[in-house]
Amino acid sequence: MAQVFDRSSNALARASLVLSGFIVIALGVTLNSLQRSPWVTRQGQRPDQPVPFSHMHHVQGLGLQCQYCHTSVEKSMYAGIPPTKTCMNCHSQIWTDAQLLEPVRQSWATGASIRWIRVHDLPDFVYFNHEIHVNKGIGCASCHGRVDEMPLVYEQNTLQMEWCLNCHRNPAKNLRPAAEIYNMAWQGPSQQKPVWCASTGVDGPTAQQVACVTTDPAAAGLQLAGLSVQQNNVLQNNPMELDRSQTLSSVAASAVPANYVKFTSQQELGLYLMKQYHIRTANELASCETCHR
Amino acid sequence: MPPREGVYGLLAEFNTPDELVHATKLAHGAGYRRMESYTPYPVEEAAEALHFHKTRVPLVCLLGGLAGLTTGALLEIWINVWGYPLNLRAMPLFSWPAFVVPAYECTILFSGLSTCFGMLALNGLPQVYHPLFNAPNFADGATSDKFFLCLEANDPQFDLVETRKLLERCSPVSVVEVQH
Amino acid sequence: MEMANEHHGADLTLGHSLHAARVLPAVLTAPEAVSTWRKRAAGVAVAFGLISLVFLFVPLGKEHLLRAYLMGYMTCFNFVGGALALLMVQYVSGGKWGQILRRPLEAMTRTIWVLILMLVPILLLMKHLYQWAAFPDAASKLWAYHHGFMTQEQQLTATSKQTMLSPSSAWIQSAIVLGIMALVITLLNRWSLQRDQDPQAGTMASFDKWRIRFENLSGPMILLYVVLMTDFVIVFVKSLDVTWYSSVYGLQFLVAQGYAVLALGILTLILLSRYEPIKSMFRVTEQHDMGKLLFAFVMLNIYLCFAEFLIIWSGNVPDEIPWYLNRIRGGWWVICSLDVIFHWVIPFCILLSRDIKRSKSKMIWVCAFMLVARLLDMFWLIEPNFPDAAGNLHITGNIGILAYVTVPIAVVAFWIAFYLNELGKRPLINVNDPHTEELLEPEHAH
Amino acid sequence: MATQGPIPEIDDPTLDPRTGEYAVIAPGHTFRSVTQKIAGIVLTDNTPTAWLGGLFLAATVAMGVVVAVTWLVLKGVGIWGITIPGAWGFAIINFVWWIGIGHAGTLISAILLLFKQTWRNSINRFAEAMTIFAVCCAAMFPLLHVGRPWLGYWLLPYPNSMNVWPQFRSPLAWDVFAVSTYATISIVFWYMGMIPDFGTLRDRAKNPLAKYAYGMLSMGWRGSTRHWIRYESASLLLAGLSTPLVLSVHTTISFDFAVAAMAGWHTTIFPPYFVAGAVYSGFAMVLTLAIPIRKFYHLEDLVTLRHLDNMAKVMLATGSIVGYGYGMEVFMSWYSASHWEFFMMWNRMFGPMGWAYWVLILTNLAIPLTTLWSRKLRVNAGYLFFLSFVVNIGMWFERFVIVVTSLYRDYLPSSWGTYRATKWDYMLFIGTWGLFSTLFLLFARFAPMIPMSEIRTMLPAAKLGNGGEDAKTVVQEAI
Amino acid sequence: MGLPARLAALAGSLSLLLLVSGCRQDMQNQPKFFPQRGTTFYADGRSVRPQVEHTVARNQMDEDTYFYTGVQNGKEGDGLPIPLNAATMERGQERYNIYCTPCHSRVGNGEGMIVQRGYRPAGDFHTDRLRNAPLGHFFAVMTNGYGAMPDYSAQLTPADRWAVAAYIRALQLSQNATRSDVVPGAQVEDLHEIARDLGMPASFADPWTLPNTAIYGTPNGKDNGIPGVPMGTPPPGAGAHYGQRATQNSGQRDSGGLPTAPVSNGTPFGKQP
Repeated sequence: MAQVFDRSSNALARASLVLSGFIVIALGVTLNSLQRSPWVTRQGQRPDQPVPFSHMHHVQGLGLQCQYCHTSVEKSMYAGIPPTKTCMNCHSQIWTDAQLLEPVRQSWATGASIRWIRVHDLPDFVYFNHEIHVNKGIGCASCHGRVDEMPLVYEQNTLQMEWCLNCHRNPAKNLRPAAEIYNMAWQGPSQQKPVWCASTGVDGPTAQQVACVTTDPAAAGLQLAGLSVQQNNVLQNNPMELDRSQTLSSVAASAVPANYVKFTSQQELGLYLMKQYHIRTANELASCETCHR
Repeated sequence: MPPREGVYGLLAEFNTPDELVHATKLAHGAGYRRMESYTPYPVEEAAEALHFHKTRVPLVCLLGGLAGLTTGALLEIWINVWGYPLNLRAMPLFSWPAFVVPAYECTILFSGLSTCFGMLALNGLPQVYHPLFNAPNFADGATSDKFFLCLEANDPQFDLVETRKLLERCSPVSVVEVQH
Repeated sequence: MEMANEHHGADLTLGHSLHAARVLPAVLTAPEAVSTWRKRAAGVAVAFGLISLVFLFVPLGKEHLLRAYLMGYMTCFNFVGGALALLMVQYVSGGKWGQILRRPLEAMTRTIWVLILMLVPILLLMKHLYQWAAFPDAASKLWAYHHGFMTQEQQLTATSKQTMLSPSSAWIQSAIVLGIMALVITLLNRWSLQRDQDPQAGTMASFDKWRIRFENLSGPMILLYVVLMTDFVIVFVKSLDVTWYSSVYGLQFLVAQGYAVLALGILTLILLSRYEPIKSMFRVTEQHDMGKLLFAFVMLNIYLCFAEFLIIWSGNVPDEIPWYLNRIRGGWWVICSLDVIFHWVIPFCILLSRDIKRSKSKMIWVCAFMLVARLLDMFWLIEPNFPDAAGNLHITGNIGILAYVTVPIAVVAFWIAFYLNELGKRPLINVNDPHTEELLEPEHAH
Repeated sequence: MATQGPIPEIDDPTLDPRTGEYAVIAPGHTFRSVTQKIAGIVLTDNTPTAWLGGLFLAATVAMGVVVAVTWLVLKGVGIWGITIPGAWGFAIINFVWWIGIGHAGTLISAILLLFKQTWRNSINRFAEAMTIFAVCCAAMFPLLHVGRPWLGYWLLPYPNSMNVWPQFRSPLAWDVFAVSTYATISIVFWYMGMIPDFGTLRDRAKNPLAKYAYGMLSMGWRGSTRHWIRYESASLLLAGLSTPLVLSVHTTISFDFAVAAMAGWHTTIFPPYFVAGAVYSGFAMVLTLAIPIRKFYHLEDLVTLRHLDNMAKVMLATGSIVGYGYGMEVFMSWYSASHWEFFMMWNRMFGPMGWAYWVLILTNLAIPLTTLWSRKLRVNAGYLFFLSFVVNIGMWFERFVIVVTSLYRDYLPSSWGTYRATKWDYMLFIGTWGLFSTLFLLFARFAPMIPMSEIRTMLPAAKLGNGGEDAKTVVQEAI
Repeated sequence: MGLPARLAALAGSLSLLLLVSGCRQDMQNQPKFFPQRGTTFYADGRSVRPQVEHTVARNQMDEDTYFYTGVQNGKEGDGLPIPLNAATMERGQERYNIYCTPCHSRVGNGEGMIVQRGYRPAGDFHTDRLRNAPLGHFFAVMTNGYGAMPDYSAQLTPADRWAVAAYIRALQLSQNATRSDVVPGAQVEDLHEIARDLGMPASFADPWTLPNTAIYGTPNGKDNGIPGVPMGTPPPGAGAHYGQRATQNSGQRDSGGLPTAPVSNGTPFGKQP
């Protein structure tokens, strides 16, 4: 009587067992890399915009500041895509017959919006707020990358929750002095380029309570330090609400920080700033409602 | 592995476990070592006659259990203390009473799976082709109501004639030559 | 042939010679050694009793004497109640292990009269132990609150539970609980003797008659016993902390009783197995089975205690958590850890081993150790209830706490003397039972 | 066999001469007859018409699951009756109910194996199958209840792009581990138990396709003694592992409730009382299945009145524990001196949904715990069949009472609400009965319902030594 | 085996259904208004609505006050309606650097980067006309635009505009300082001397001149951006009063909120109407 299975079946049966194990592992590895791939995250993809607006040209080439166009970045959840009028501020006189700018002129003439393609599109259940990040020491480049080097804007980071949390679990690695928020080329302090910071004694909801300088305040003298404080002391709120009793002289006298601390690494500076800015640590991020409302 | 040819062994068929145990003891006494008995249900005395006692299955189970316990405990500790620390109801991050349950389940899972797969691996299963299935009476009875003793050809004592004589002394139902 | 046999190695000595059936020993009465042991136990009781008297003269000694007495008493109660429960379970479920254990269990239950007498000191002195007894009515509780003897929570909860927790109802409840236990114990013991003297002994009709009679009594009585026992331990142990509550308390005591009784039963049988008739009747199979059962009780005990702890720890509500905090903080951390190690970890690890469960010389030590662990657990349950010990355990200035060493030993030894006395009164094997014949069968090699 | 004991005076051959109880296997069976009986059910070419009809009916009912789940996926859990504060409705009730039913299978196969209760051998296989199918039905509910079942894998710890991991301080995360381990180990145990029987089926099948399929499933099992030793060792180990597992699973489920600081849930007796309740309902379900099957397939010789009696006794014991649990809950609501506890219990008994409590007391305690004391009713298959339904209804109401009546009157009277299941709740629940029956009917047709190899060990012919001679004659007579 | 097959098919389709349903992104893309996302609900496709005509927002009633107009009694006033302190100056400097430097340059001489690329030359703050202009003039220009300069009312809040105006005044002072303004004892060096010390060309400290690349006009060669001035005419010197409002000024008045105006906003992926 012939056997049900022939000799090769043993090897086949065992191989298939081992193989299914491998397939399961390979599937896991594949899915794991797939969920983080640009195919899912659109990281690095440059969509075709109606107007090929070059941040590189306008920021690096012309020296426009971020806020010139993104006016609401400091005071609202959204940085703000500028209205056509902002383009026309210059392009009413410059490159007025360039073919590239035809959609802009069209929009200006008709009042219809230009339909930009959104590059940094978070899911609608995420409530990301630009205001708090910008005011608590996160630079534009930390999330958006070197926009000043992007001819066409693309997503530098995955924008996945993992990426959010990687920073929120250790904010220190990305925090910078308030004056450097819009500095695209900012790099954390190092041995060669230390940073000195001090508390201004002013408490408040934003990062303005810390003054930082990149030159040694002791060497430059008290006056320079004082000026540096002033330079960083950017107004965020309606000046009407300021303390009216404060006069120029009194501010200058009181705002000179008593003692600067020198930082030679990003982690040190970040930890210091976390404390000064009252930034929550990983353990305190208990509420999902911080980001999902 | 190239297919082996020739005689695999001599297969004696018995009606009762007693006869099988008797024959096994006889063959063992005669110096045969490469042999195996086949029964439709576990017969402890048959294993005894083969002088086969210890299995390594409990060891595999223990190792699997330890691996599971370690995996489960480390997973929980890593996740709740380092990987994903959350301050919930002011419970400590290292909340060992709560960690007991999943670590325990992991222990059971790992040891259970390793027991089953360890048993199969130690038994060399799956082995859907086996020379014994070439013997027609084997397939008919080994998993139902017959008891078999197979003296294998690779035993140094094995001799087609002498071994058959030995087996026939035990009054088997039949003695069959099994081909590879 | 048993299907569920196990496999092992070295001690497989199967041979046809072992298959030969054995015969029932001619003499079934208890050996002389039992009375020797009884005398020793009585000696220990007297010696430790005398030592304990010292504590009458140290600060806080009297209080601790009483608390330690309660601890010893509850240990004895666990033996008697657990023996009754196990006996009834065995009657209902059958099983050879219980057949050999039956007479020791019966002997334990027959000490119920001693147990009743031993309760009298507690009932008389209860106002020194229980807040609800010290302040028996609502007015006195209010007074106690105003004068700082009770917290407001204690006052309010104790008042609302006054129906159950008051001196008179404690008397009534103990009368009901111990009375019903005594009744059931009397019946079971009387029938057990009558069963052996049945003229039809050895016939199917006799087997059936007695099996059904025992089953009919035991079945409902197990249920009733569990309810009564729950009530008893709530009144006499749990209410030491008048505010705390936990619904699994009764079951925990039940499991602790099984734990203690099996340990004592196995110990008795192994010691008796040096002499006839147990020598030829007590097979390794039954010892192994009882070891497994003991292991099951160890696991059940871990299970119930840990589940209770986890639930209360997770809930973290002020009604419940102080009970644990009082037993974990301060010096209690040591006792708590030792309790876990002695009461759970060590027995669990040891009893995992098949070879130890089958070894007489080793099981003696395991069982003795487990009985000591039970005492430690009882100490951990009782002493932290009292404000002077809650949250911290200290010996300096509190020498009276050593009463917890001497008094329970005296009380338990006292009880053991009576137990051994009862054990000596009857034949050690119940013959008119089909399982007796099975005990004589040759052992399987597993 | 040679007994020195008394000679039985009763002629009933189904009674064990030793104990006077019903025998575990009716006398007269041989290795071959047992094999033929059990393998015949699977290998027959004539599929019974009743089986086909049953399968059609079951599959039709199971369509309820398909429809209800489809609609749920399209619309979301809003189609169910869950509201605030009654956020746990049918899904949790049915989950606990089904998984509780599953417990008897593991209990029979594991605990009774450890306790050497050989009567388990006839019923363990289909009890295990029942476990697996019940766990399938059960696991569906929490998965659907999370709202987006297609993302159910989020419950597992894996390196996801959200950087979010399970929260191990939550009993809901313990559930994931407990239930998935339970399902896995149950399947492994069940399959492993069938390997030798698949070997038998392979050797006896005539149909080449069946031969091939069972050959694959048996993995080439040939009954080698060395294999048997390892196999037995693995079986015992798995039994040893499953015993605490089965306790832990329903314990974990009880933690889902007990760990919350909620009157009516937060009570320490929940773990043992849930486990007992699970075993109670599980044995009821085994009876629901065993009684028609033994009649339909004429298996009265193998699933005897002894089995029914024993299962009824287990139900009596576990039912009593459940009753004790109810009693302690009521008592503690008074003894705790907590207004919340007391109000919850009062509301549970006499509130708007008090009827459910009394249905529960009637079906779970009053009917079974009074009648099961009767020896006659314990071996009355018809009555037990009826009772098994009563108990399972009662156990369903137990979960209903725990889930609903604790939730719908919470601490703040302004947030009181009520709970009313919708047609989709009912459709899904009833559909799972169909799913369960479908799976079980398929199992009964294509897999050996009773473990042949284990039954063989219980036959007189398997006795070695002096018994062997008897066996020889028996076998020869049979031939 | 017909029924099992049917069941298998059912189970298969069910699981397929589940798989397909897994692709639903209805939480990622919710049917609600997001700023600048666009909508199909309104004809113009804007989810952020312009202010409804003939309605008045909070505080809008005050818009004819000096703080909002820079005009007092019909004339540009010279007062600063916000407190003058270091913070105000800092704010003014920062806002000036963001919004004004592209045309007016950091020092305010009207030779910013855009002008260098062909934009109509911007005002030089250091001419006599502007040096003498009242503070309200700068505010009004920022609010309403001036000549080719569009208004910056959307970018700068009124307070910011006042701060910028104050900063412009400071710039003017800085460029016209004399040695007598220096605190006694402080040392002041001449810019030319510093340049020489640093090795710079002598002209480094001179006022900058526009490079050759700068052309007046636009690439179409038709319009130099100055209404009424023909092509090829050199633009008048900085500071010329053009006397005309910017022709295009459709920006919404800043009411302190988001830029709500004719913003053309991008639509997200997959939301193209």
